[in-house]
Formats: sequence, C-alpha cells, structure tokens
Amino acid sequence: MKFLKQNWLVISIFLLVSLLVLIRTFSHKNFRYDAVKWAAPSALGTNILTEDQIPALSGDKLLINLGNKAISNQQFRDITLDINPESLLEKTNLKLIRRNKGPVILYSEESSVSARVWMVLSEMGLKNIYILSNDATINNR
Amino acid sequence: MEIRRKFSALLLLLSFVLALLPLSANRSFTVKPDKLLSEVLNEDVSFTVDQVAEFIVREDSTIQLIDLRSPEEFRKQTIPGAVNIPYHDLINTDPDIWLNNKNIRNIFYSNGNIEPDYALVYARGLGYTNSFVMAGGMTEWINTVIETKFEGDRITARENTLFEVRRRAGEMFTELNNLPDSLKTRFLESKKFSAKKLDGGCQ
Amino acid sequence: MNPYLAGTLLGIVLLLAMFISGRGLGASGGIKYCVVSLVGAVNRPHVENSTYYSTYFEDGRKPLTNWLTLEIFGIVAGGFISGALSGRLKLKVEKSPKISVTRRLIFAFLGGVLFVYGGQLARGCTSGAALSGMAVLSLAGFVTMIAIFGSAFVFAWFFRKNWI
Amino acid sequence: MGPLSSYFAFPDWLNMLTAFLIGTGFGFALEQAGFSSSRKLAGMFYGYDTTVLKVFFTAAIVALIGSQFLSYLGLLNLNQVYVNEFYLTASITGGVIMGAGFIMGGFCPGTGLSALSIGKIDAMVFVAGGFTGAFIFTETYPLIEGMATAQYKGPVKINESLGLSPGLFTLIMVAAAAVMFRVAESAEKKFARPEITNELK
Repeated sequence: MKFLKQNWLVISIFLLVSLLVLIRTFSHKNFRYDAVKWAAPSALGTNILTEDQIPALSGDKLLINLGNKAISNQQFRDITLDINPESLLEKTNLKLIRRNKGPVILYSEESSVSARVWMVLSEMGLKNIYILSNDATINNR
Repeated sequence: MEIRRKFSALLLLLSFVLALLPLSANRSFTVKPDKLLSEVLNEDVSFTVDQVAEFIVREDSTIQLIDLRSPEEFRKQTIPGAVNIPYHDLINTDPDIWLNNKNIRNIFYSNGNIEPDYALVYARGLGYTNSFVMAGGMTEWINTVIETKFEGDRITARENTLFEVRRRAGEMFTELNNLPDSLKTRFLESKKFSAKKLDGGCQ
Repeated sequence: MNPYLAGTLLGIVLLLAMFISGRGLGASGGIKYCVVSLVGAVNRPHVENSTYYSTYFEDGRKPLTNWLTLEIFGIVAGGFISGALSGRLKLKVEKSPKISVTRRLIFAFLGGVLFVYGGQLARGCTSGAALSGMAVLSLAGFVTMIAIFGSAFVFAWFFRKNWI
Repeated sequence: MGPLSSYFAFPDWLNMLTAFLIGTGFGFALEQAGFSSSRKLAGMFYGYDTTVLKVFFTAAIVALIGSQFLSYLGLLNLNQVYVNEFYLTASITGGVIMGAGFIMGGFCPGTGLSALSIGKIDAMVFVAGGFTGAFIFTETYPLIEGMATAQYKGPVKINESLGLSPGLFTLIMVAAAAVMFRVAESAEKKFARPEITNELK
C-alpha cells in the first residue's frame, strides 16, 4: 500500500502507456502496425494460387467466392462460401475467417476485387490468405 | 534523489516495453478497415482506359500515371507521361516521396489487374485518398486504345470523339515507344521523381 | 525546477517539434539565418556572387522567415517569460569572483565565435545535432555529443581558472 | 498521421507561428532548468553541478521514447522526421571546436539566447560572438568546403549501424543514463563547491 501511494504517478503512466500499446497490438477493429510487413507477400507473389495448388495446402481450407460466378471446379464446392465483398467485414463473416484454421482463399471472377480484399484482410493481421487465380498470366511477373 | 529513482524506474519500464515491440520506422494503415473496404470497392476509384486516354490527349496536369511494372518492361513500352515505380519499391520505401501531392490524382497500372489493386488499397490505407487505378492495365490499354478499329457504316458523334481520342492517344503511344533507345531512356529519366528532402537540422 | 522535471519538459517540447513540424530543435542555425539575412540586406551583390550565401535566397526565400529564425525569437521570448515568472530578471555579468568582468566578457565572446562556427561545421550545435539527433537515434547526434562533451572535459582543465 | 505540418499541409504563416511557439517552449524549459547561468553550465565539467547531463539526457530520452510510442500507435510517421546527416569529419571537428567554445563561453547557443533574455550581459556578448562566428563561417565556407563535406555517410541511425532494434537500443541507452544519473549525483557530492552553488541559488 505504501509502495502504491509513493509511486502512483509512475505506475499510472506505465499502465496507461502499456494499455494503449496492448489495445493497438490486439485490437480487431484496427489495422495492424507496420503496413510493409503485412503487404510483403503481395510483393513476392507468394499469395497467389492456381486451382491445382489448393489440394496441396495443409489445414482446413476455406474458399470464399466474392463474385457472382460459381467456381467451375466441382471438387471445391463443399469448402466454398459465397460472401458479398461489401459484407465481408461484418462480425459474423469476419469471425468465420478468423476462426478458420488453415488457408483462406479468395476468389472472384474480377481479380481486382480479390486483390483489394486480400490487402485489406492482410493489413488487419490475418495470415494465410490467398488469391485464387485461374489465369496464370493475370499476374504478370 | 527520490525523483531520480522514480524517474529512472519509469523510463526503464517504458523502454522495456519498447524493446519488446517490433518497432521500425514503417507506417501503418490509419483508416478503419470497414471504411477502407467500402471505399476501395466503390466504382469511382478506377478509371477506364478511355478516360486515361482522354487525360493524356488533353495533357491533364492533375493526373499522374504510375507504372508499377519492372524497369525493363517500362523501358520497352509505356504509356506517355507515366512514371515508373515498381510495385516492390512502392511497398518497401516511404511512399510519401511519390504520393504526397494532394492536388494530383495518382493512377496506378500494371500489365493486368492485381498489383494496381494492391497499390490502390495500400496507398488509400495510408491516407493517400488521391489514389486510383486504371482498370485492365496495359493489356486493356493495348486492346482497346491501340488495337480497336472502327467497323461499321455509321458513326455517332460520341463514337467519333471516342475514336478520335483513341487515335490521338495511340499516336502518342507509338511515337514514344518507337523513339530510339537512347532518346527514350533520356526522356523517361527526366520524368523520374527525386526523393523529397526533409526539412530540418540546423543548416 | 528539479533537473529531471525540467528535462522532461524540454523533452516534451522536442517531441512536439517532431510531432508538429517533423524536425528537431535548433539554435545555431537560427543565428546563422539572422546573419545571412543581415549580410543580404547590407551587401546584396556579395550575397548573389557567393554560392554559399545564394542558396539561402533561392526561389525568393527569405532567411528571416525561416523556421529556425522564428524558433530562436521564440527562445528569447520563452526565456524572458520563465525568468519573469521565477523573478530572475536582472541585468548583470555572471562570473567567478576571481576574474575580472573584461576577462569574462572576452572569453564569452570567443566562446560564442567558436561555438557557432563549430556548430555550423557539424551541422548543428548541442540542441540541433546532439539533443535532437539523439532523440531520433541519429549516429551524427551521438558522435557530435561525444565530441562536444569529451573535448570540453579536456579543455576544462586549461580554463579552470575562469570558473573555479 | 503526424508530422502535422505535412499531413495538413500547413501554410507558411502557421509554420512560422508553430516555430515561434515551439521556440518559446524551448527557451522556457532551458531557463527553468537553470541553464541561464553559465556557472551552473560550466559546473558540469568540474563536477560540482551536473544539471546539464541530467536535463540533456532526460530530454533526449523522453523525446525518444515518446516518438517511438507515437509511431507505434500510428500517430507519428518517423520516416518523415528529419534524421541528421552524418559527415564524420565535420561532426568530430565541429564537436571539438564546440567543446572549446563551451568551456570558454560557458553557454551553448540555445542556452545563451535563453540567458540573454533575462539580462545576463555575458550571454549577450556570447550571442554577439555567435553572430560573428556565423559570419566567419559563411565567409570562409568556400575554404573549408572540402573538409565540411568529407566522409559523408548519409542519415544513418545508430541502432542500424549496431544492428539493434530501435527499442532495444533505447533500453540500453536508458539503462546507461540511469547509471550516469547516479554517478552524477555522487560526483556532485564529491566535487561539491558550496561557495559556488550557494551563490547560484
């Protein structure tokens, strides 16, 4: 008690700063610290998959169809979820993505939609997010 | 004495927290995720190649085309007025050097789609709301602006202006890309950004 | 004021300078800007012929409205406010009782000449290079700080008669 | 977000106003620390008064820790905060000249300006010397240009050249400062000069 009374200012400043740091680090409502780090896979191209690479991935796969056209390949049907990109960040959908243990694969017939969504999700600190691209030439590297 | 102890303890505690943080001088997204998502899914963040062609023909000084491809590809063929910032460089250096002019609309493009869309979200996430993309990239540019020929009997006034713009933009494109290599390199070099110098120090 | 509290206050001012203007504090630079604008007012052709001076007048800039110049006017104002609040306003020469006023003033003058000269050479004095430099972890700041204090400790022996 | 001046594209008058206000805070803090007294400043080098060390390091550390937390919280972009350019030769030579100036004049430019405002005549003479020094510098710059620009290393950060993370370097620096503060306080007792320090109170 005496210790607290003597050092209340030191303790309260330290707790306040630590609290702010913890909120910043673990908050789900905000983007994570260091944009460069989270964007790195996009610069390396490691976040792009083709259909035949999917079976090789380990863990529970979740395919999210952001577009209007169904994926032609039948084998992915039971792991596919149709989500409208606008409602992707709604609580229930986001929970689904966060809870999924394994790769989350984004698909849309418009590759720009999946690319934009990928960047948003990655900057929120989600790892293991991929873009499904059937057309190997779509991403000319 | 007493103050010194308390003070040293506080500073040590705080710097201990700092030592645990993955600190770097890199930036983080500042907007809220849902706001950013609805912003970048909106149609008005992308321009069609025809709109871009019109900017070029009008020599619009409020837009800046940014070519995200590799320097080799950029030297081989590029859209008039574009500057080259390879996507990798955009991510790995402070983008403020390039994007800080709020009076200019920056339009990203690459060969296809994906990379400009990353760049769009990245730049807007960091607060550069003056960022746009050219839908379809170079592929679409070549298909639409350079290679479409008018076919048919009658032409409406609107079609006429559209084709006139495409023809002019196409001419400018061919002219630039047919320049002898040395001249072209010099022209493109002259369009390079020079790193913004920070003001400070005591000089 | 307790030195640690005063240091915190100074640190907060420095942090504000970084947060608002993206730069550290400075003093010798402001003195130079004043001199440059004085020389510019007195002898314009001289300024235009010199490559060093003319950089300070490029694009119609005025050295007198530079950030650093305004800042050192602020230092004088801030010092006055603080002195007035603490009742320290008094016209006097502060010196060791063992030395004469003339000796103190001559050394003060020489010290000023050397300090600003060295400060401009090192691109910042104790505030611009050492203090602000250390706050941004600049290597230049640490080297300058060590050079200033290290050499001052050495020279202190030669000038001890002036102070103790 | 920050620095605010580039985020909000401050107009010139606002930049000048903030410069003046920051300067006011700077001068106020220097005077409050007791830096308007040359004998207090010089005490650092004879051990009887180590206020300089305490204030100087406290200020640098507070700004260092503060700026890194602000950066982590997304409020300050440290890429846009000026980092001093490192010219090895000039930094050392300039530093040694400044060291000599410090012990002769008893002020540094910032403290000199702050002290002249409360009527210290020696500070006024010091600043007049400073003006002369600046004039000599600008006039002789062409002669020393080679030396002034030699061994340019760019805006290097000390933690990078040591291969440490900024946070870890900060921790080491704070630990070193805590030790120095302790040593300084015992030095004050050892080299005490009551005849001077009592006069300064």
